Amino acid sequence: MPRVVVDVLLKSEILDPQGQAIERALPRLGFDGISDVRQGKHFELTVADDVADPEDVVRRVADTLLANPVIEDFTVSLVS
Amino acid sequence: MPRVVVDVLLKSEILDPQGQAIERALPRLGFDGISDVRQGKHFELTVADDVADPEDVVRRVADTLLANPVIEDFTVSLVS
Amino acid sequence: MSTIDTTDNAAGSPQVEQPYAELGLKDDEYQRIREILGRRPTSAELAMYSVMWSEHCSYKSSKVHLSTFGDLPKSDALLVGIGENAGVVDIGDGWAVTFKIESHNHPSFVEPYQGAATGIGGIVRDIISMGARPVGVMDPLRFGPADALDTRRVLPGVVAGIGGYGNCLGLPNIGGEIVFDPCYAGNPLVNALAVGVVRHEDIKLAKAAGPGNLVVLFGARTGGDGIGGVSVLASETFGDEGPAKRPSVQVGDPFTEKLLIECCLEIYAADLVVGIQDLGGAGLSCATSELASAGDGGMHIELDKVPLRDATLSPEEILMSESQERMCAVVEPAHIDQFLAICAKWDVTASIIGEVTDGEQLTVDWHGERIVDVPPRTVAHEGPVYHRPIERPEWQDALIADTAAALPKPSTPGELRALALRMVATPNLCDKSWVTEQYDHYVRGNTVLAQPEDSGVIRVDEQTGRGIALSTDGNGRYGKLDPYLGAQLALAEAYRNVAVTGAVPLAVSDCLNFGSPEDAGVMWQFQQTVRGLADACRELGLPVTGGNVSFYNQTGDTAIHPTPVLAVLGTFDDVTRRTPMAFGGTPEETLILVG
Amino acid sequence: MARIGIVTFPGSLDEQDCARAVRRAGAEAVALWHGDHDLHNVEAIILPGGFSYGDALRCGAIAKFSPVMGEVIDAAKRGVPILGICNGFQILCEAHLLPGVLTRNAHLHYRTKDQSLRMENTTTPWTSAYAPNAEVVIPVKHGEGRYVADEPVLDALESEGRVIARYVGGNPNGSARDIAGITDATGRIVGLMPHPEHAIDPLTGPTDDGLGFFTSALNALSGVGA
Ligand SMILES: Nc1ncnc2c1ncn2[C@@H]1O[C@H](COP(=O)(O)OP(=O)(O)O)[C@@H](O)[C@H]1O
Repeated sequence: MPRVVVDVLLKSEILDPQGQAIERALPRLGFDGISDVRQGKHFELTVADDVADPEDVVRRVADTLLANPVIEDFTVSLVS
Repeated sequence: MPRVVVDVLLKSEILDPQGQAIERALPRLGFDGISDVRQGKHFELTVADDVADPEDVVRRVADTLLANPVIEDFTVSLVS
Repeated sequence: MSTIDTTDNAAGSPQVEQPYAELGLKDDEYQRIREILGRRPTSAELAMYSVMWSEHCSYKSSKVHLSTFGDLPKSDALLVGIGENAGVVDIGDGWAVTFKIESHNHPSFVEPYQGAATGIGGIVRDIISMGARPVGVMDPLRFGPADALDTRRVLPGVVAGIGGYGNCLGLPNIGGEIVFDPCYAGNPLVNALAVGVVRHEDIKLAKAAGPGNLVVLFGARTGGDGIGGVSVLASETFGDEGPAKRPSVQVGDPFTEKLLIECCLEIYAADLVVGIQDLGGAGLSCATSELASAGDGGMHIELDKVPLRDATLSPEEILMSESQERMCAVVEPAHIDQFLAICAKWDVTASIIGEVTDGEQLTVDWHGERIVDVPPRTVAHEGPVYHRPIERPEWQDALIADTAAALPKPSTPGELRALALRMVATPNLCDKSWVTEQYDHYVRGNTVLAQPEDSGVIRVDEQTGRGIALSTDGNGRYGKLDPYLGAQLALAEAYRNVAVTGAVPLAVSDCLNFGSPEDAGVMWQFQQTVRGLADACRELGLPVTGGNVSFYNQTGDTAIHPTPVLAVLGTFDDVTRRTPMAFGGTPEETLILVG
Repeated sequence: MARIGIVTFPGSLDEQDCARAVRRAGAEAVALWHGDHDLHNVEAIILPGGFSYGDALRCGAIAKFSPVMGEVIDAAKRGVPILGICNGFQILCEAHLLPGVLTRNAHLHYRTKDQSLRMENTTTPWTSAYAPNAEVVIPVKHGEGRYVADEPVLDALESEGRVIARYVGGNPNGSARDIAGITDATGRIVGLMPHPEHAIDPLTGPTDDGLGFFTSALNALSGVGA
């Protein structure tokens, strides 16, 4: 059965305090040269074989439920 | 500069309450045929050009900070 | 041919080698199981006995000492005493209160957030299983030095886990402790207390009575969580290279537990259960054997009826799984439809997994094949009892002789000032609001006092103002110097903290955190602590209603300080008469030092 | 007696506190259930705090699809006063009855605090009992209370006087423009992060400053002569 992935990220103009906290922690852990860290959500869903266009269905799921279009963007991709 | 993506998911044997809650909500929203929903985290990081092996560095970042190896697995991929 | 190890199979193959040692059983314990059964145990039986006979579940090292608490003079207030999921005390007007403190130390070291969260979840289920509505939690915590690297990993995770779970359940956090000491590095103590209220007539007990009554498992589905966690985690010491066997940790889901609470309370209100038990350490092995053992008959379980999250689990794993947010109830057939309807209303999964029988055995089938056939008492209540060697450590005298007299004392105002400043800045004395503000203490609208007060105070009855006060205290350094007096000092502190709010102290619960019971010095500390507590309780006229023992808090040969954490419960006729600790509200107040 | 409905979603926590506050104000508290298509003839509705559906995904994201929310949205269109507190505010934003969204606190922690607020719009059915610019102390307790909306929306809220309460003496979560609560264009729907139901009695709360939200509603309803 097809497995579909949705990645949700805050729009670039929205403050991402989690990403910032990670970015600030990195030099302390000895990691240099890393910037612009963003944290978002990752979903994996299995779609039944009899669903005609799995990506399209999942796009609608993402649009209605998984992402909030006021502050977030998302991408959908078929992994298998 | 290379942009690297890290996706973190709970190990498959670990309870994923968020994924379950989403899965239960879907039929109510009129989406049928979707199962095995997992929710994880998605990170994007920019690595400086002078870092020799960006993927390797990010893998170590993921292992120490982004993921909790006791309960989570992660994948790293270079997007650009 | 089936690969299931059935009882017939076990009877016919006595020579099969079994991994009892890996499961934490000693040679003589394994021999005893064979004697009880008159054959070798099946692998499912071995799983059950091994988890139930672990230190954590059987109290095999502490039992002989704890019995002292049972010998305390009878208290009229005590409605249910030691032995049930939690003790229950009468607070008047038909109200009763149940409270208990437990440890989740090792799991919180391995995975701080989930370990602490599931610690709250577990103790709250104990309260629900008594028929009570949980109304508050507390969290006495101990960590290594505040600036140690590992403390930075453990402390924020533990605090976030306690807040994450407790806040989501809607239970006010009304107090706790945060103590830093090098002895807890590698062995943080995460103790959790929950308190609930119940009308006298609604108190529930964990027993399976009435042949033909149904056994229902409800709550979360069963997964591979913490399999072996009880026996492996609680009876093996961590070596230098970290946990000897890494167990799969349990992940909690407070949302499911919140639904389970409301579901249970609605079931109780309709009077639909004969007996009920929560699932904690040792999961179904514990719940079924304890229910059957406390009841008057036997019990039969069809294990394949257990709703699973992971279809690949073996029957042994299902019996040992410590998946969170599950309860097991005994229900009369006439009530089952109503019971299941309430579960459905709250979206709680429920499954009839067996029934009470008029035999004496606990039997478990897996797809029609018998895999367990045991006398339940031998699993649940008649486990091994150890009289461990006890010896006062030879360093004790030197430690006591090294008194504070030798320390430099401030002799000028400047030195005194410097000392005072140093003290207020120490992590043990400084402001704790970074922690406490991560907890909700307002939810339910009955919190009369919470942090930073000496005790938490909760209103039980809005009409009359009847309520309770609770304080937890412990002091490992006093315990190390003199475990007998140290325990009494900790109890006295909690007692005073309750009394100064204006409440009348009524009952005690304790969590006894110690090193390895296989160390005679640790056993001496334990014995002294229990004696000290029992003597003090007798003096104060307080019953011990229950508690928890956590052994093996040690790294290599070094044990933590003996750390009994005492919880004292007090009562108010009217909480509007509580005394807060702040002063300075009105001009010309007089400060008086008493005592 | 005025009937004020309070919705229980799975995971709601503060519905009993809200009911107590409603009764203390002198109205009848009516329990509404997330799975019902029935508002039981209530004249005003409160969506209480808590973790509806475990706050899986985003706070309020799943609750907005519950059957009762369909009725609440219809009632909103008819002008029935609605108050969303904390999780209730999050649900109202997710349901697009209020603009913007509540996100993770900037400091990333859940925080409980006795918070000072300035009451800025005292013309709504939920705030009329307060004097304009009154300063009150009401607890906040949340992990995701940072109000976010784009600049034009924020400017519109300001110019239309739709910020009903603002944090003063420190912003507990990093909210844009210190916003603690807003109202919709009609002034009938109010969302608020702080918890007035926890400040109705100095015995159990920091003050009784929160009672005004509930007495306001009572006044608004009796004014209507319902
Ligand atoms: N882990 C904790 N959880 C909840 N409350 C805590 C915790 N630690 C400390 N507190 C509360 O913070 C307040 C101050 O704690 P502490 O400084 O230890 O005070 P004291 O020395 O008077 O016991 C007390 O009300 C205590 O109950």
